[in-house]
Amino acid sequence: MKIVYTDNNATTRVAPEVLEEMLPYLSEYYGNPSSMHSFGGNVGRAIVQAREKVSELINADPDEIIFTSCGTESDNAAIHAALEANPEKRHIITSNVEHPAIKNTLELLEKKGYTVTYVPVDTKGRLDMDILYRSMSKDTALITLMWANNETGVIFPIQEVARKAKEQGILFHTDAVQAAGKIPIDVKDAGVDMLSLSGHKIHAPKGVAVLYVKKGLKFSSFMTGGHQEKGRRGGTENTAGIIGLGKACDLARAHLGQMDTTVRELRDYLEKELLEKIPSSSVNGERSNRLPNTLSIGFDAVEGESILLLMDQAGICASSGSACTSGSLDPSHVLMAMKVPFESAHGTIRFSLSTYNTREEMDHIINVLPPVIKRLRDMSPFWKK
Amino acid sequence: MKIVYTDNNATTRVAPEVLEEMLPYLSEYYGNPSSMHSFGGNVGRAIVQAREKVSELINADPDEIIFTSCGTESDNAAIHAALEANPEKRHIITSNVEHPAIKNTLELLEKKGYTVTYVPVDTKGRLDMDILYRSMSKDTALITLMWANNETGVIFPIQEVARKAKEQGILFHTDAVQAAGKIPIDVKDAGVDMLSLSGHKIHAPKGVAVLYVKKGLKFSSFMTGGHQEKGRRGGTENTAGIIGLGKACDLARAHLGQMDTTVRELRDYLEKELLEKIPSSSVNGERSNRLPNTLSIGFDAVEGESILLLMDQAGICASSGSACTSGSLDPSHVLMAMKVPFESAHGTIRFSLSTYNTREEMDHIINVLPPVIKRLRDMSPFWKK
Amino acid sequence: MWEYSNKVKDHFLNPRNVGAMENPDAVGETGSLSCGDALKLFLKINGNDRITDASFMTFGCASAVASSSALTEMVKGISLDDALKLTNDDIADYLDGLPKEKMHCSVMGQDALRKAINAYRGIQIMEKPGNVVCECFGVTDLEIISAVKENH
Ligand SMILES: Cc1ncc(COP(=O)(O)O)c(C=O)c1O
Ligand SMILES: Cc1ncc(COP(=O)(O)O)c(C=O)c1O
Ligand code: FES
Ligand code: FES
Repeated sequence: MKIVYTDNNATTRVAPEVLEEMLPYLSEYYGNPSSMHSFGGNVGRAIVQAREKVSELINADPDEIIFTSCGTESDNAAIHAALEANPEKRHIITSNVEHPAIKNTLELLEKKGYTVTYVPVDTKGRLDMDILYRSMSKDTALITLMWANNETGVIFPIQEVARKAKEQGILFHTDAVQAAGKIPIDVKDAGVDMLSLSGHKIHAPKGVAVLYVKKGLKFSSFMTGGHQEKGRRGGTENTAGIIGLGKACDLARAHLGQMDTTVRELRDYLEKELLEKIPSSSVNGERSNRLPNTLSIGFDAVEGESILLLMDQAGICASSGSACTSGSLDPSHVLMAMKVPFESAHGTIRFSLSTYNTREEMDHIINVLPPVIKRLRDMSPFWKK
Repeated sequence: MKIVYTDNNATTRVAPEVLEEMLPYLSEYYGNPSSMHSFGGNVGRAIVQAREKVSELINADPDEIIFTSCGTESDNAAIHAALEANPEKRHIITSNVEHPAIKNTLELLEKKGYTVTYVPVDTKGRLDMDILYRSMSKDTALITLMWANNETGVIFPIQEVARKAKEQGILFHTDAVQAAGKIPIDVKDAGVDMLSLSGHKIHAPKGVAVLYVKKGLKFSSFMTGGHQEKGRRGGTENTAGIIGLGKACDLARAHLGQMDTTVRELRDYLEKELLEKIPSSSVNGERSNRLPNTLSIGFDAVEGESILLLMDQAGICASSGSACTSGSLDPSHVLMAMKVPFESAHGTIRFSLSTYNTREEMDHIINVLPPVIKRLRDMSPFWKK
Repeated sequence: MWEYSNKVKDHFLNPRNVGAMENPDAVGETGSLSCGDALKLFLKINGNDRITDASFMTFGCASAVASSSALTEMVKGISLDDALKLTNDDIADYLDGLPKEKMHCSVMGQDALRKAINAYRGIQIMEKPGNVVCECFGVTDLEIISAVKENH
C-alpha cells in the first residue's frame, strides 16, 4: 500500500540529498572533528560548512550556531542559559500552548521557586498581548514563545514581542522548531536572543538540532563537558547528523517559496474539501495566520484515535489532537487552552504537509475521510443526525 | 595512503553491519516511534529490540536503559538525578582523573555550594582507596567513578566501591564509556546504580548513548520535555542511531573475547617493540590492570603534537597526552594527577586499538615511530644523548 | 502506536452489534463527551433473566470500540447473574489482551453492563465505598486500586 504521509509536524523523511551527504561520515570519515590528525580534520571542515549553511537559513552568524541533539535540548539549554545569565531574576513569561519541552521544564522550575506567567490564547490561538505586556517586570529573566504552534500552525508575533522584551532588558527565546523551513526566519530582523530549531522537522535525521545564541549573550552550557562547540555544549559532535542538517537547511531555504505556494495550495484544497464534504467539521486556529502546511480540523462526536486507525488502514498518516498516546483521555493542552468545545476537540486531526506531498495524495484523503467519519458517527451515542 | 587508525578511545568507525541496520531508518522508515499510525509503529518495534540488545551487553533489564545523545549527556543526567534524589545531601565523591563530562560538571556544582572530594590516584593511576572510604559521609549524595580511564586504560575497582557505597546508602554512578565493549560489564554483579556508555566508542555512530538506571531508583530527567523514554528523557528519539547502537552492542558482545586475546596481543606487541626500540620511553598507568586496547606511552624530551603530526604524515592516527587541542600547553589532568614527570608527560602518545587493527598496522607504527622520535629529539634542547 | 491484538483490531474494524436497539429491555450508559469515552449498551432480556440480544453505541478509541463489541458478544445467551460476574479483565481476555495503558477502556463495558442490569432489576445504585476519582465513569479510588491489582 502506498503511504500518504501528512504528519510532517511530528517528523519528516530524511531528504535523499541529505542522506547522500551524510553517508561518507557514517563510513570512511569517522574521525573525531576535534582530533589532531588530519583524518579528523576533514570532518572538522565539513562541520564548519554545515554551520554556515544552518546560519544562512536563519540569517545568523556561524558562530552563533550551537549544535544540540534535539529541539527539546535546545529549549532546555535556552531556559538554563537565560536563568544563569540573570541569577537574581525569578520570573519567566511563556504562553499556555507551548510544547512540553518548554511547558514541562518551566513547571519544574516553578517547583524550584520560579514564578511563571502562562499567557493565555484566545479561541483562535492568538496570544493575549495585553496580559503578556502587563506581566513583564524587572524580575522577568526570560520570555519564551514558540514562533509557530505545532498543532494548529498559528504564528505568534515574535518580532513585536522581541522588541518589547529588548526595551525592558528581558532575554527573549523563541522555539522555532515548527516555523523553521516553513516560513522565512531572520534572527537579526526579528531581534531574538535565542532560537531553537530541530533537524528532523526539516528533512534532516533525528538526533540533531540547533540553538542559536546571539553574539555577546553571556551563555552558560546546559550540557557541560569537553570543549566542543567552543565550550558551549559538551559531548562528541554528531558529525553525520550535523552535516546532514547543513544540507537540509540548504534545501529548506531553497524550498521556502514552494512552501508558500504549492504546499499552501494543497493544504487549502484539503481544508476546503474536507469542510465541504464532512458536516459539523471546523478548523482550529486563526486561518489567516498559520503555517502554510498545517491543518487542524475537528469532527464533532467522534474520537481521534479511532479516526487515525481507520485512516491508517487506508495508508494515511496523521496525528490526533488528543494526548491519548500518553495514556490520557484529555484533548491536548493546546486545544484546551483555545477552549475548543469537547465534541470537536476529541475528534481533531492534524494534517501537516511537506513539499513531498501531491494533489493525488490530498484526493486520497478527501475520498477516504468522509466515509470514515460517517462510520464512526453511526456508532457514536453523541451523533445527532 | 592507507590510514592506520589507533585512536579508538577518541572515536571508532561505524561498523558496516551497524550502518546497514541503520539505513532503512534513514530512508523509508522515517516515522516517529511514538506516533499512532502503523508507519511509526514499525520504528517503535525496532527500538524495543535495540533496547534489548543494549541491555544484554551490560546485563541490565531493557527498562533500565535510557537512550541519550552522548556519553557527556549520560554523565550530566546521572549527576543531576543523584542530586535530585537526595536534595538534602551536598557532597559528591569522584576521582581526580575523570573525563571533563564529570570533572567540569562537578566543578560547576562546587560553585553552587556543593562540596566535591576528588580522590587522588597514585603514579600508576590507582585510586587511593583509603581517602575514598574516609571521605564517605552521611552528607554524600553520589560517588561517581569511571570504570576505565580514557587516557591510560587503567581500571578502577568498581564492584568494591559500589558495595561500600551501597552499605552507606550512597548512590553510585560509573562512567563506563571506555570500559563498555572492551571488558565484560555486568551491572547486576557490579551493583552500580547508574552507568554511562557512549555509542561512538563501540562502532555505533556519534549522537547516541545510554544511561543505565537501576530499577527502583527515583529518577529525575535532566532533559525535560515529552513522554519519550517513559518520561525519563524528552526529545524525539534518534531512531537510526538507537537502532545502530543496538547492533553495535550485539557486535561488541560477540567481540569481547577477541578484545581479550587478539587486541590485547597486538597492544602488548606494540608496547614491547616501542619500549625496546625507543630509549627513554615508559608506559603510563598500571600495566597489569588496563583495558586490553590502550597504550599510553611517554617519550622523554619531545612534544606530543609534533609526534602526532609526523605520524600523521605516515597515515597513523593517535592522540597525545596533552590538552593541546584546547589551546593549552599543559599535559592532561590525568597525567598530572599521576605525577608523570613533565619530560615524558609532554611526549605522551595514546594508542587505542580496535578489533579492526592488524599486526601489519602495528609493524607500520613500529617502523615509523623510532625515527620520528629520534628526529624530534635531535632538535630538542632537553635531549641528552 | 498501541500494539493491539488481532482480535482487538478485528472488533474495531468490524464491530459486532453496533447501533441503537428498538425497544430494549435495559439500557446502561457510562462515560461522557468531555471524558473522551462513552458507551451506551442495549439489552434484550427474556423471562428467565437471560440476555437474548445486545447492541452498543460507543464514542472512544479503538480499545473502547473493541471492548464494547466484545462485550455484546460475550453477554448474548447468558443469565443476568452470570453477566454481573463479568469483569473488565474478562473483556480484555476475550480480546487476547489490551495494552496496559488501555485497560481502563474495558472498564466502561463492565460499568455499562452493571448499570443496565441494575436498572432492569430496579436496583438503586448504592453509594460506593471510597472517593470518586473519575467523575466521568463515577470510578472510585478503591475500584481503581482493585482494577490495577486484578490486571497485574
Ligand atoms: C571516560 C569518558 N567519559 C565520557 C566521555 C564523553 O562521551 P561523549 O563524547 O560521547 O560525550 C568520553 C569520551 O570522550 C570518555 O572517554
Ligand atoms: C514546537 C516544538 N518545540 C519543540 C519540539 C521538540 O523537538 P524534538 O522532538 O526535536 O526534541 C517540537 C517537536 O515535537 C515542537 O513541535
Ligand atoms: S605547543 Fe603550541 S599549542 Fe601545544
Ligand atoms: S478512548 Fe482514548 S484511551 Fe481509550
